[in-house]
Parts: sequence; C-alpha cells; structure tokens
Amino acid sequence: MIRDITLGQYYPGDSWAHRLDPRVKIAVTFVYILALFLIRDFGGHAVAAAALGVAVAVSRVPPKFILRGLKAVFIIILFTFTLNMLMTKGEPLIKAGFIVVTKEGLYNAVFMGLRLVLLIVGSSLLTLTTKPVRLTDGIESLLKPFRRFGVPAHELAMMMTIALRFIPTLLEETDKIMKAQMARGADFESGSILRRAKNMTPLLVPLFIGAFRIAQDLAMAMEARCYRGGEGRTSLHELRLRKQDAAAIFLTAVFLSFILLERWLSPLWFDI
Amino acid sequence: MKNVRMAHNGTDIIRIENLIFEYKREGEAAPDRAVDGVSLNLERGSFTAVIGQNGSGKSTLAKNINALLLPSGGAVYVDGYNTGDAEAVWEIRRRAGMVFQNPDNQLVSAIVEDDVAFGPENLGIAPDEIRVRVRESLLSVHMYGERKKAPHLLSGGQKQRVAIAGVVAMRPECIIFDEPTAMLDPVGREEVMEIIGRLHLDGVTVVLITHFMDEAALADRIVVMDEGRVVLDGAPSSVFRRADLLRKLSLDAPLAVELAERLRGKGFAIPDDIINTEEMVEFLCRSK
Amino acid sequence: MPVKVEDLVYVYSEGLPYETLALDGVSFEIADGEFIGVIGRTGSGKSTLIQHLNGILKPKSGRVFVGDAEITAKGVKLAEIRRKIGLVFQYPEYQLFEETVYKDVAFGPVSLGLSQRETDRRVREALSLVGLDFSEFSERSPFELSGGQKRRAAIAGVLSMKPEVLILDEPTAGLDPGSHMDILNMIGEIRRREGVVVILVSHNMNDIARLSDRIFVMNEGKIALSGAPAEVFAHDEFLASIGLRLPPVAEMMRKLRLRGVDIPEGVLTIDEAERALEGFLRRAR
Amino acid sequence: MTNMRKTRFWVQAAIIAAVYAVLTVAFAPISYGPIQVRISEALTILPFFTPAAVPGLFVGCLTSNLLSPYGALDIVCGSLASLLAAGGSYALRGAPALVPLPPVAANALIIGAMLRFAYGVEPSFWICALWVGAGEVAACYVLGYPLMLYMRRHKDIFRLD
Repeated sequence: MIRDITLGQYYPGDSWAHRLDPRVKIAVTFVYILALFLIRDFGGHAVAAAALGVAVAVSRVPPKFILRGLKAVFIIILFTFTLNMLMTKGEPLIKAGFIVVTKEGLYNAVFMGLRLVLLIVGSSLLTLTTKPVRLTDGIESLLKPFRRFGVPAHELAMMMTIALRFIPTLLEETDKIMKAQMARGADFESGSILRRAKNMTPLLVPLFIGAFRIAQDLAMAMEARCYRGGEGRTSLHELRLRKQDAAAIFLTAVFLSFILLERWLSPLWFDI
Repeated sequence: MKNVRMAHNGTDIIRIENLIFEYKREGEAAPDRAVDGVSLNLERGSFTAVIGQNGSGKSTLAKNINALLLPSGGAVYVDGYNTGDAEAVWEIRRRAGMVFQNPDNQLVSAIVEDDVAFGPENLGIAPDEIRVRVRESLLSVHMYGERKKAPHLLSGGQKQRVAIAGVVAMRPECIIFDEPTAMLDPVGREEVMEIIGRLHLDGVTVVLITHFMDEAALADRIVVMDEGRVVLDGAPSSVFRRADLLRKLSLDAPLAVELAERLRGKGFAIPDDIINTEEMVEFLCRSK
Repeated sequence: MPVKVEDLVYVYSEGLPYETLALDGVSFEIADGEFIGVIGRTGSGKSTLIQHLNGILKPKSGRVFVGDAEITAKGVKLAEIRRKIGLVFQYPEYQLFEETVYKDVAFGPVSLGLSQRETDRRVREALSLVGLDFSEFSERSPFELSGGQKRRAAIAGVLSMKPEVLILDEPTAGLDPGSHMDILNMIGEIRRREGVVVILVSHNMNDIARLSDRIFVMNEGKIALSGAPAEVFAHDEFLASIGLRLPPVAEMMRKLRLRGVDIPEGVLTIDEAERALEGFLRRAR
Repeated sequence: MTNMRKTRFWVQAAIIAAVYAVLTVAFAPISYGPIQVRISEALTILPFFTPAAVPGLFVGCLTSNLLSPYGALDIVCGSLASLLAAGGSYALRGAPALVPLPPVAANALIIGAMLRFAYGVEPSFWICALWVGAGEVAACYVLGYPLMLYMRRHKDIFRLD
C-alpha cells in the first residue's frame, strides 16, 4: 500500500546555511564531493569531517535528520564494509576458518566506509537546507550558460517545478485508484513477480490516463496565461549573490586548498 | 510585422462572427461540428453567462475566444485582434484570461505565490512589479495568508481562488470562466462566485460558462446553447420566462422562477422579473 | 442486511506532524432497505467513515457489523467484505482500465472467483441496472464513451459484485443537470429492484432531502445530528454554524419566516413550497 | 500551432517525471534477496509512445533522487543513466522487443561503475553491473514490456497535437 511518507528532505529553518544562494550550495557540494575523491589518507578525512561538522553546526539541522540519510543507505555501507574487509588480499590479521581479515582489508574498509559516510551526509546537507523549488531555480541558473550547447535550461527547470507540483496530487490519485480497485478485488501485494506485474495494470493504466489528462489541461492553462517558452521570461525569485555567499565561496576555497595541501604533504607524515 | 487590428468601435471587446468549429475524429466520415455558426458581440464591462448541456458547445466556444482553439469557419475578434492571426495570439491572451473547471490542473508551481507570479513572468514584467501584483491579487481573493503553501494542501475552492488570482495578476480586460465551480462543494462555489461578482463590479468583462442556473441568474445577459447553436439570448428574466424550452434542454430554471411560474398557474399575479430567492422573499413580504 | 457501527475511532498519519483525529467515536445502525444521506463539510470525516464500512481502512478502535458478520474482526479478508459492501468512489470513471466495458465490469466477479457463466449473468444485470444496453456497449472501449456513460460503466463495475449495501460518494459530482437527474433516478431504480441499503454521500442538499429516509450530519469526525430530513433541516442555525447550507426550498422558507411570514415547519420540496405559498397568498389577499 | 505543441511536449514530459517519482517514492522496491525491482522502472518503455518520455524520465529520476536521502552521486549517475536509457529506447522504438534493453544496459553499466568505483563495492565491476542489471531486467521486461503491449491500445492519450 502507499507508504505514509513526508515528501523531500527539506528541514525548515532560517539558518545562515538555509539562506545561502542555491547555486552556491550546489557548487560547494560538488566541490566537497570532488575533494572526498582527492583524499588518500585519514588526515584528509579529518579535514573533510571537520569542514562538514562546521557546516552542519551552522545549518542547525538536528542530528536525527542528518542520520536519516545514512539510515536509508546503511545496508549499502555495511555491504561495502564487509566485502572490502574480506576480499582485499594482504597480510592476514584474523583467520577464522575460510574468513580472512587482512590489515589492508581493514584499512580499505574503514577508508571507503568513512568516505561513503562523508559523501552521503555532505550531499544530504544540500537537500536538507534548500527547498526543492529553490534548488530548481539554482539548477536553471547554473545551466543557463550551457544553452548554447543545446541544454534546455528553462525547460528542465519548468519540468522539475511541474513535477514537484504534481507529485503530491498524483500520490493522492494513486492511493484513490488503489483503494477503488482493491474494493473490486485487485491485489497489489501478494504473488510472484509475474503475478504482480499483471496486477499492476489496474493501477498503472488509470494512473497514466489520469496523468495525461492533467498534462492536456495544464498545457492549455499555461498557454492561456501567455506561456511561450523561456524567451523574454522574468522570475519572481531573482537569485542575487550576497555577502554571506561570497564568504561561503571563500571558505570553500580555503577548505579545498587544505585538502590539496594535505594530499601533497601527506607522504611526509604518514608512510602507509 | 506589427499585428493588424480591426477598426475598433470601443464598446465590443469580443466579437464572434458566424463561428464554426469542427472536431475531426478518426474513423468518422463527417467531422463533428461542436460550434455551428454562432454570432455574438460582448460589450466591455458586461457579465455574460453561457449555459447549455454537456456537448452543447459552450466550452468549445469559450476556448475559441482566447485562441486555444482556432475557428474552422467564421472569425473571433478580441479587442480588435483576430484569433486566426498567429501574431496576435499573445496579445489576445493578455487581454482575455481564462479560468478552467479543474482547480488542480491549472496550478503550475509548487508554491501558491510562485503560481500567481507565473502569468506576469510570462509577460516579462520586472520582479518588483510582479511582487506587487502577486500580493494585490492574492489579497483580492483572500488567499494572501496561504501564499507560502503548496497547492495540494488547499481545498478545491481555495485552489480555484488561487487560479483566479493568477489570471487577475495579468490585469486582463476580460476573464472567461469555463465551469469554474463544477467540481467545488457549496462553500467553495459561493467563495468563487463572490469573487467573480466583485471582478465584474471592478470593471472586468466576465464570460461565465456554467450549467448552474442560480449562477447564470447573476449575469446581466444569458446565452443558451444547444447542439452548437445559440437558441436563446437575453436578460435573465426574459430567458427564464421560457422555462418550457429550458426544461426541454434539461436545464432547470432557478427555484424562484419555478415557483413564480407555478403560482402564476394558480392565478396569482407574480411579477416576471423575480429570478432569485431574495427577490421572491421581498415580493412576498410586500404582499403581506 | 442491516449495518451496525460501534464507537469507531480513526487517526490519520498517527505520530507524524499532520496527525489528525478523523473519526471520534462514531456509532449508528442502519435497518434493511434504508436510504441514508450523509452530509458534512469537506474534512468532516465522511470519506473516512465510508472507507471503514467497506474494509479499506481499519479503525484504531470500534467495530463494524454487516448483517451478523463483524468485518473489523481479526483475520477477516477483504474478499468476504467485498461480497457485502459496494463502494463507488467520487469520479469512479477515473478507475476504468480494461479494453472493453464487459471486461471492466467483469473484473470484480472474476476476482471473486465466480464461474464464467455467473460472471456473464452479473455483467448483463449490472449493465441493465445502469441503463447501458448490453449489445451496444459491452464490447466498446470504456474510453470512447461520454462522461455520463463512463460513470455508469464504472458504477456497473461495483454493482456486478452484487453488494447488499451500496455506498456512493458524490455520484453526481461534475455532471450537468440532465445527467445529474438520470444518475439519481438510476440509484432509485437500483434500490427498488435490488432492495439494497443505499448510503449516499453528497453536498447536494436537494438530492439528500428528496431521497433520504434518514440523514447523518458529520462534523469533526462525529455524527453531530441525525434524523428524518424535515427534522434535520429544522436545525438551520446549527447547520449554518458548521458550514452547511439548507436545501434551496428550506432556505427560502427560513428567510420568509425571518421576515414574519408564517410558513409551516418542514417544507422541503418544491411541491410543499408551492402549497405553503399558495396558502399564504390566499390568506393575504 | 507549433507553440501549443511545444508546450504540450514539455508538460507531458514533466507529468511523466511526476509519475516516475510517485512510483519510486510510493512503492518500496519489490526485493528478491539482493536484487531490487523498482516499479517506476516499468516506465522506461514510455519512449516507445512519445519522445517527451526522454527528458521526462531524466527529470523523473533527478527529482525522485532529490526527494530521497541518497547522495549527490546517485542523483547525477542515476539521472545520467535514465537519460541515456530513454534516448536508447526512443531510438529503438521501431523494434518493440528491444525497447526495454537500453535501460538494462545503461543502469547496469553506470550504476555498476558508481557502486564499484565511488562506493568501493567489491569485488569487481562486473559483479556490480550484473547485480544492478538483474533488477533492471525484472523491472523493464517483466513489468515494463507487458505494460507497453497493453498501453498500445490507448495510444491516442500520448498525442501532442
């Protein structure tokens, strides 16, 4: 049945992080992820973790919500951790029957595991502090320069806005269709995958037809309100870079230089 | 090429000249003629109701006014612009806004104030001016408090009021309402009709497509359609006097008109300009 | 087939920020063959209540009996409930999916595991109940039909389960006056021919006043008022206080009484109004 | 009326994205052991009916990842895979049986690579690719293909004019 879900990850707040320009937050997140892949040892991870800690503190998002992101992908992290530990060849530390844990395996597992955690928490901070609709504005603005190469920036942003607008409506419609079909004997949960595939038709067909009816009406409503594509269109929410945005960019640059410095100097400190 | 406007005699904002509209359906030999030769002139600032059964062509007629549909024959002029002239379509839709039947399927954005801004953004209006228009039009429909909300959290009536605000924010001279209250509960219907009435008093030309007779009674002119043709056109009191024809088109007259007609049948002299409950109550109290 | 509900309680999204008490101790009984009207503002709990009657929603507490079977008992499968309770949702035509009307109407009986012959008999009967000619409509695609015909086909899809209680949620929503009247006459016909209990949820006070034996007035998850139409619509202040309108005739009579015109109580239909005004005008002459 | 046709194209694409996101968010994947079958993947056959499904499925994947707690990498790789898959399906619309193939290939390769190199899933790229591919085959062929054959009857709802 329909899971009772709260849509999206956004944690309402008014912190310094929430008010940053969405374009800056997107860019900072990708720089952070790039940095994670430049790190070769635990020193680098320490710097990355510290930076992430500061960002989380500034955003005032309670740890419960931060960890929710991790909970969702916990299985993959665990799966990766155990496989790395068991599969990497090298100097055995523990032997129990055919299970061999090597020193390199342990190092590899912890190293990859830590990177994965920083990766997940780092990028979920972006969706926790930015409303999906504002993220769309940010993505549109960042993609605008690529219009010359045929990237339909305005159209993609318009599509995301419309999708975000109609996901809750279509969720309700899906729930209604399922209840009505169940009242007539449909069964969406039991049976083999083949059986369930066939059982999906009483849901997917009406959902499609309903969704395309919405598309037909919506296109007419947009045309009636003088929509004719992105050309010459203004926006209520103009994105302007402010002082805090400049500060955030500067701090990110400092962080990146720390990472590069640490990566370049690390052979002196660690000999692993 | 600057679009050419007809010589414009000021009073009529919408002129429909012998409009014919045909739907082509595959497999059918003759196309289905939804609008079959309609000629109508709507004055600036007027409030016209268009009533008729489903399939009478009233919705097709409405969509021909703001060029969502183009005539198969005849022509439609909005403020002098011809809907057939591709260059003029944008100008026409700036002047003739439209509100649709399904409250959900006309809200584009995921936040109320963004949706109201959608029209002005299409017109390329400066952001600060947009903010003013969004605020004013949301206030005018008593929805300013909900401006930060997501549409799916609103009732049907509230969504329809947001849709109206989205059209009002474009400052059109005329607004076409295509069965705006058909999917609303009674409270929602009253809220929307109250706003339509106020827009008309503010000078907006209103075209209301409906099958609710009590709503049509508010207009100053009623056009009755059947099978793509206008079969009756006049002031509400004159149209409702033809209750027999309305009943034949399975359109029921308002309660007050029905009662007045029955009492006349019993020999009582009931004035024939009584078309709504208030007027009937007023008359009965006077004859105490 | 009487229906009994005992102290039904239901909470939406329990424990989440939008937690709401949707049903707050609802109890009632419905006798065989009764026609019940259910009215209430949007959000008063109408839809939640009817979804408990056909087992789609399970209550937090309280019990529901249909005949002598308790459908809220542990382990009662939806299949048994479906034989007893038919629920027609709002805009039922949105759930049509099969390639022919016949197959769509047959979906319920087939899911009940009925034989081909029995299914065929039920489809024919259901289509005749909703006034769709079998030979003309059975092999057509549901999506080629008109709005009114699609709705009838969808209702037939519920009737083919031969329920003993037929629940209809706003069956006339969005229809023009002609099809509106046809659907109501059809419901009257179904009740006459099948003798089912009918529960009609509607905002149209005229239909409710005209058709109901008894009316349940829902407000904030409770049945705030119930009784015969004339009884219920006498409480005009109370109904106004919970955002409900009177039927147009009752509204006109109320306005007249306010202005000192003496009108007998319980005037609900247009015929009663005609007689009452005729009497008044004769006396006034 | 090319304007109306363009608007319809992008709105149809946006609604396909919304349906994709709804099916992803609303239904937990049917899982058979490690293999995860996402019901929304059944939509990967839509390019057979309308070109609007190419941007539609891309934005659908992008939006549903934005709404879910996965990391930024999932958002980029997943959406890229969906775009390539939808483009491939559209290109193969002439051969119905092959339409569900591109999503299987694209997801297996791209998501497989992401798991192997970014997430460091052992032991080898091919194992990851096969693992993802298996889930996709189930979703695209077992769920998607029958749906495609069924929807051919309702082709006119995809009309753009």
